Amino acid sequence: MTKNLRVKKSNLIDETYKVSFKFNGITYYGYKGDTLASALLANDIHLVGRSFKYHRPRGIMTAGSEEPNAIVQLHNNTSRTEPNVRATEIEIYEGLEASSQNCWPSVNFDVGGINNFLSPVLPAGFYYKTFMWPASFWEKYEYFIRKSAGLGKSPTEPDPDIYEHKYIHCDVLVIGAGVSGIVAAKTSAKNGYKTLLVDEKPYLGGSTIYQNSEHFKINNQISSSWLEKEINEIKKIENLEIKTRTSVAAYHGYNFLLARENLTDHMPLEQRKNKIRHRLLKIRAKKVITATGSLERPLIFDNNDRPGILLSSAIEKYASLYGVACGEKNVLFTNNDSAYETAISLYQKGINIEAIVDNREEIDSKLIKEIEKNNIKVYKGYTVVDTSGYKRINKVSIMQLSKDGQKVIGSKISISCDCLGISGGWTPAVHLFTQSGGKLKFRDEDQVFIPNIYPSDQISIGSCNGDFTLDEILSTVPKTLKEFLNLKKTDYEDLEIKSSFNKSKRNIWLLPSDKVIGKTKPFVDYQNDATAKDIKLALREGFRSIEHVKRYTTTGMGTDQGKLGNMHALGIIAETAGSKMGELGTTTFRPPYTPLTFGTIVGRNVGEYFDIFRKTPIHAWHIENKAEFENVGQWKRAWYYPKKGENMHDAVQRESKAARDSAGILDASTLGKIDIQGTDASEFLNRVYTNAWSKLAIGKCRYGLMLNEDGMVYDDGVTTRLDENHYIMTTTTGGAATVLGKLEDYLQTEWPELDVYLTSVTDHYATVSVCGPYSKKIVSRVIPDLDFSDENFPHMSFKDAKIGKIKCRVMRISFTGEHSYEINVQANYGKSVWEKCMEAGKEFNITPYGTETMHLLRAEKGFIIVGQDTDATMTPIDLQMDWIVSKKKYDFIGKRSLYRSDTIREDRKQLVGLLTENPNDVLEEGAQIVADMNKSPVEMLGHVTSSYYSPNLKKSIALGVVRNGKNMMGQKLIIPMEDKQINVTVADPVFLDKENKRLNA
Amino acid sequence: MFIINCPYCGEREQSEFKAGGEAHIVRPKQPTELSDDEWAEYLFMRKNIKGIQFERWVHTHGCRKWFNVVRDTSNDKIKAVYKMGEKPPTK
Amino acid sequence: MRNKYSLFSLVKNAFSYHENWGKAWKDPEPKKEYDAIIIGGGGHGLATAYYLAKKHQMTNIAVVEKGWIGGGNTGRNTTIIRSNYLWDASAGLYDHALKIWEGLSQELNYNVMFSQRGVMNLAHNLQDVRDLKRRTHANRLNGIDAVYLNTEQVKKFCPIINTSPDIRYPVLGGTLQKRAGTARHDAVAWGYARGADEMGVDIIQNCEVKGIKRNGDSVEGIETTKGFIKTKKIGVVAAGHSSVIANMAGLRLPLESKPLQALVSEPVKPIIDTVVMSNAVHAYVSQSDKGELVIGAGTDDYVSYSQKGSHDIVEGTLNAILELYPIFSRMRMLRQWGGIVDICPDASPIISKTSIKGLYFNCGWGTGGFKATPGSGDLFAHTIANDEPHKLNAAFNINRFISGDLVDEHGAAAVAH
Amino acid sequence: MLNYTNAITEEKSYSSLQMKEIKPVMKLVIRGKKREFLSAIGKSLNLLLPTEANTSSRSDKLTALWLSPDEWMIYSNEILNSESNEYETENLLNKNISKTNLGAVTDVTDQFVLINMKGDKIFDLFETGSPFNFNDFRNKKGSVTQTILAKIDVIIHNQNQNEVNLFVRRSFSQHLFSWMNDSASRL
Repeated sequence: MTKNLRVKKSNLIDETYKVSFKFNGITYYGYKGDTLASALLANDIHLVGRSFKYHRPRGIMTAGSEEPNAIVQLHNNTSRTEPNVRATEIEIYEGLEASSQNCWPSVNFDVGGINNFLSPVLPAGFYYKTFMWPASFWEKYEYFIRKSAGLGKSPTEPDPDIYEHKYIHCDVLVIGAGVSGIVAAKTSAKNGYKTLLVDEKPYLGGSTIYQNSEHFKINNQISSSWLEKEINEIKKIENLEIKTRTSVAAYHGYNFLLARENLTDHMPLEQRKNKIRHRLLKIRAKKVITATGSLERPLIFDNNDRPGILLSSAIEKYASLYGVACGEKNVLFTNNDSAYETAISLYQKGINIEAIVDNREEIDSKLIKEIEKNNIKVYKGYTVVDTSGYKRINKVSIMQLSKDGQKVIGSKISISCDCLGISGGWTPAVHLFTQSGGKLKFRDEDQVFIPNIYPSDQISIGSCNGDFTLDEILSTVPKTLKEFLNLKKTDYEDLEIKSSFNKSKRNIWLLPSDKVIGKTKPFVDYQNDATAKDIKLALREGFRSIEHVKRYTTTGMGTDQGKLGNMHALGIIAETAGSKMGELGTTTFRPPYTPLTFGTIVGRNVGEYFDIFRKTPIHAWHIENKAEFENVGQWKRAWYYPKKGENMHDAVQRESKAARDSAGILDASTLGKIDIQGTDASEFLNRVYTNAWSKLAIGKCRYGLMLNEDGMVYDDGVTTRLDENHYIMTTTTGGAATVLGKLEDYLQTEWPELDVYLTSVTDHYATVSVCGPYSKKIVSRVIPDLDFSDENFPHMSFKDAKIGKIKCRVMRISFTGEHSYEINVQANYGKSVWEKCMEAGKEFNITPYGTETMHLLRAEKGFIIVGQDTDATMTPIDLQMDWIVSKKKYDFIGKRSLYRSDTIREDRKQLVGLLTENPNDVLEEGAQIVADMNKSPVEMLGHVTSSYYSPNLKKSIALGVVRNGKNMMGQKLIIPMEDKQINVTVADPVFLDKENKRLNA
Repeated sequence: MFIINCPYCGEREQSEFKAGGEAHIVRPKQPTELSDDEWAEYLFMRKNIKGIQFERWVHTHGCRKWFNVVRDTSNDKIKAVYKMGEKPPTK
Repeated sequence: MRNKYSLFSLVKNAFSYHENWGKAWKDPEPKKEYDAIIIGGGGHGLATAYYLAKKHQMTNIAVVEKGWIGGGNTGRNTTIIRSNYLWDASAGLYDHALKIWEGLSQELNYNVMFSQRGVMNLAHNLQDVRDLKRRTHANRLNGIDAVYLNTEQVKKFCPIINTSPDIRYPVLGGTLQKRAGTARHDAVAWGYARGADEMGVDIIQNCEVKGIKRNGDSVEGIETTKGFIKTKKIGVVAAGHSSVIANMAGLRLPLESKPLQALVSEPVKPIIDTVVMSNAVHAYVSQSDKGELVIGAGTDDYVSYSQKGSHDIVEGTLNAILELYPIFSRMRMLRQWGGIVDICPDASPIISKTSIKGLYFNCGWGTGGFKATPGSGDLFAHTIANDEPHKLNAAFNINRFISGDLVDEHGAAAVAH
Repeated sequence: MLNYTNAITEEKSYSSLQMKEIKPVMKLVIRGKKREFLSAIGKSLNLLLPTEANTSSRSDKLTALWLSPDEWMIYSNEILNSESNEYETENLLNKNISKTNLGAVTDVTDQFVLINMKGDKIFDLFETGSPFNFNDFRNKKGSVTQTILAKIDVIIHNQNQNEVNLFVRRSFSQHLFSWMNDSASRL
């Protein structure tokens, strides 16, 4: 590269700081402050990628987040690689590596380029019309379609970077730090509002900051100098926070906005270690001022997509801000005055301009006069009809426009060039406004949509509100701010503004050509290769709504979300269908405004912080003793305690046997515990449980079953009457929070007259459950002062006790069928009580057991586990627990539902025991139950809910639900597995100690 | 994400609350005397209004109190909040 | 066929620069009266009209749509198609649909891109394992292809899932239905519309229903923004807006309409070639033919017709995605959106007659109606034409909420899909 | 004698932020709606319960936090002896409130872990995981809020300039403390 395309010193570019980077494997140099795009342009590289469908060569087109073409794969490393990065946004750093996407073998020679020649048979929606024969072949076609689609490549290793969230509550949020945003932020903050100003760029000042022309002045200073002073001032205001490299991604209702603060993407890799890459700002603003500016429109003509064709404003920005000339032979094509600003700027820097093509005829503009004064040829009333140059534009062909602008006349003129700047006027960036629910209106004069009805306390100012010129902005914005912020005065009342911009524009959505449209390729959506003729085809086929056309042609569906072409698509639809643009409406702009990395959205909610990890007070002991853990809700519960060489089965068999033969100990701290107090506590329990509570004596415990209002079993547990008006309820581990929530709901909304208070004490207590024939011996050693005689302390009762000076509650209740005690002690003493029990039980073979053994032991007794043996379709009657449903009580939650015509049926599924023919066959939980395998279709009667090999009974046992099961005792049924059928007999679900002798053993 | 003005704690973020569906569906005092149809009306049938809806919310992660909200379900704008037992605002 | 689609017709039309393609469907003004009117021009409504015309010879019918066809949940869903449901009634319904999907492109002469890339459901705790095994056994006995996979088999089928035992909720296993997959949502609506239109069905867009006229216990017609249209049979397939229509007829339904969100990433080259769903950690993902990761989030807990949901739901979903696919951390969300889903208390749909003669409802599909589109249309057409349900939708009647005979699919449908 | 094992054993210190558990501290939840309830508490404890939302009150020995219109948390200002869990205040209130049916008194001493935080980065840390608006809260000594931090329910009491007491349920406390340290290390 011998060309010197660097044209001037720039404030943004640090020419003393050279940065090397690689593009497609070749090393180049740029300067600190360059974007990848500006650095590539400085190296005379325009060809960056290939388009999605036709694989046409594409170059850098813009200088911002609206870029459709110049998207690259960043880095090759499997964990850090990143697809679809806009070269116009990424700042270069030492060691940056980027490569072209969607091309093979290379961007210069891409086999996919053949699609360009097949394009006549690949119109919009072609895939809906073909690939249907033979029927089974779609997935084969699809394989190739998928391979050729997609853009970049996903990483294949986890992300090395870290992300963070931050909630911000401010009075005023100002989005965009161009001239409007700076004025707004200063006005807001100086008047006492806690203000946040954000801008996606690394610098402040928007496009005014590089505006160096005598044609635009404020108080007799060149606009950029004036703005620079303002910027220096706002940096000193205390209640104004300024965040650059921060782009607002989403604007939700209630002024809730999400913004990404980019902290390290511009740094060399080695400087990023341990730093947060992106911070997702969750902003809640009382008021929002949107000053997001506007986007320059391209112009739609044949072959308007070649490398070397850029937006005119982008050419100016590269020249003025980055000090880079995009070409040496520049042509500008415009329908408004903006291109002349570019031209003047280029001229000042000594960059050659071949010609300016303006589709307007007679315009009285100071800017044009200045250009003509400098002998630059201006073709007025002309349009570009074609371009040439495969990988870089080398020529434009222009023709004169007819008076009505509908066709071209005269003969073609060719102008050779290496860069074409196009300017189709400006589109206000109303994306965030519409995301927030704002309604737009169409302004006919200059064919733009501008904000109309605001859904929340917010305002749009500057060019995103359709005020494009400096004088319009600085006369309107202060007035708007005064009203919006309730101010008497601003600092900007008497500005003297000079602006030479003539606002006239000749808007032609699809410029006419000398060829029939079928032979042209006027691109509307560059990235997705959607052309004006695709849009016309869609209309011809009956797709009328903008959403239909968009979906059928894929216009606006690329990674740029149609920031450039959507307006043209609308315009072409309106023109073709003969409707008014204002009535067509826009497509919905959906968040995010610019794509947001998943990692940014997730923040630190990854790895160990993906979800909460609840631990019991005895957790550390389980870890020390090598327990395996089971996830139960957010808890980690000890599942089993394998000894050396044991697998799960061995451990569970050993634990189960010990619990019945000697003693077992279980950490039951996860059970929900609700403290219930109040003079109506008994009445309350009567209403929430199926059984009766009023007569429960103080000091006694009772098992209760709770239903949903639909009659289905919801939760269960033991509740103890501690005093006349004081109970403690236990719930299942998983149900703790929802049960409390449901009880509070009834108490507050249905029964506010009841004097009852509920307080969760789940975490206050550690619960150590000791069971087995030696349980009494063990527990009485730990609590020597308590009388453990059956007379004093029978089954289903509780005692207050003390261990040393520490109060605790001991319940004699059992989920295993064994004689057993639960010690509830304040959590911080829980581990110590556990250890004391272990010590006291040592000589009795006390064996810690986990949830798996607990499940086995209770299954031997036929006790249900809500959620395992029930599934929200089981009533207590279905569970054969009729005994717990009070017939006397007038009402309780769910009672009425038990008597509906289908819940009262006798042949519902009922819980039964199942015994296998071969006692060593252990059924699979979840297996279906069938009576007759020859019936077709096979009728499934129910399924196996719980199944274990019982070491105590020395046979396999199972619980299951079976249609009409309670009338099938002793009947033989079949469990059809994939490879065999297992014969079972329906049995009583209580397999062990039906007489409950062991409870007092 | 709404901002909900808890009648007890003041304005808080939606994340602190849970929704509880249509308000003013009073649990029948004598369920046993209802027909299956009438019971189903209470249990399952909902107005599911597009427009102004009276609904229940609970400040789960705050004061744990239930209260009522008047919200336009077509645009999610909250018009009023009032405590349980209070009369709904008429305007 | 007016405009038969094929490779040949594409090439032929290329010579005339595609200037001669006809309309896929007409845009008629409503007639004064129809034999039946379908309210709602989504996939289900258009399919209903298609089958009414095709199988029941009811061609003097119209579909009225308040916006543009396929613009509601049809065009907003994540297009997962499967039939591995737990209960017999659901399995029957969804497998009926799946069988139609398998020949739908040919039947409609419109490529709906039904792609049987398999759907995998993951288990993350012991109860998940029991539930998935229960479902797999039931599926097998119902003749639905579903197999249970252990963790290694899960990894083998979809290698990018993080199956490490050290993650917060390790993958303990999963199920796979190979016949399941995805389809192109827009094409389904457009294909049915084109097919119905060709048989004479009027598809009337931008026509909002404002009222339902009743004469005693029967319907007489509908008031619309395009005037009154007389009819004796009305099939309502209005998804999230079902209750709004029901209220016009003086009915209440057991429905709540809630926001459901989804999102897509930027397109990338193929990285996941199946559909993976996880109820426990609330994440499901597939990759579209265009290369976008298509990710479904959950529902919010409040009623809303705003087509917007809360950010917490999206964040929660992506948390889960990165838990299972840490490699996607640097992928970018391109677009997010919301729909309105009408949810029944038992997470099963209603395809039913009502207490009003001539008024039929097809609703309550909640988060997973897309998969049923062809079956739902076929069975609803049968119900409307014969004034009684087909045996496959008999269980999905509205009376089940009174009698208590619910089809509780919460286990299978708790998460959006 | 039982050993005392509290949840958070480490004290953590960062530039401008220190965090540690303070224990044992008695904590009671008291509930009541009647006017007599408030006066009985006042008389028993010589402490007026705060009735204004999101505020607290304090005596020499005790601090009372408003939790809801009928719910308060009372905690001891002093560190107690871990060798006993008999609390005078609790016994007194049981006698004067529970037994007289004026309201409810529940011991939640170990239900909640009290994490004391000092330094000027406290609220920067909260902002990384709590949606609550701390703008006014941080400048108002004595203010109280119940909200969420890292998806976990917390009660936060503004003790002093740059000092807060944070209460979190014990089973969540280690996870939260780990998360807070992870966050603090990046502030």
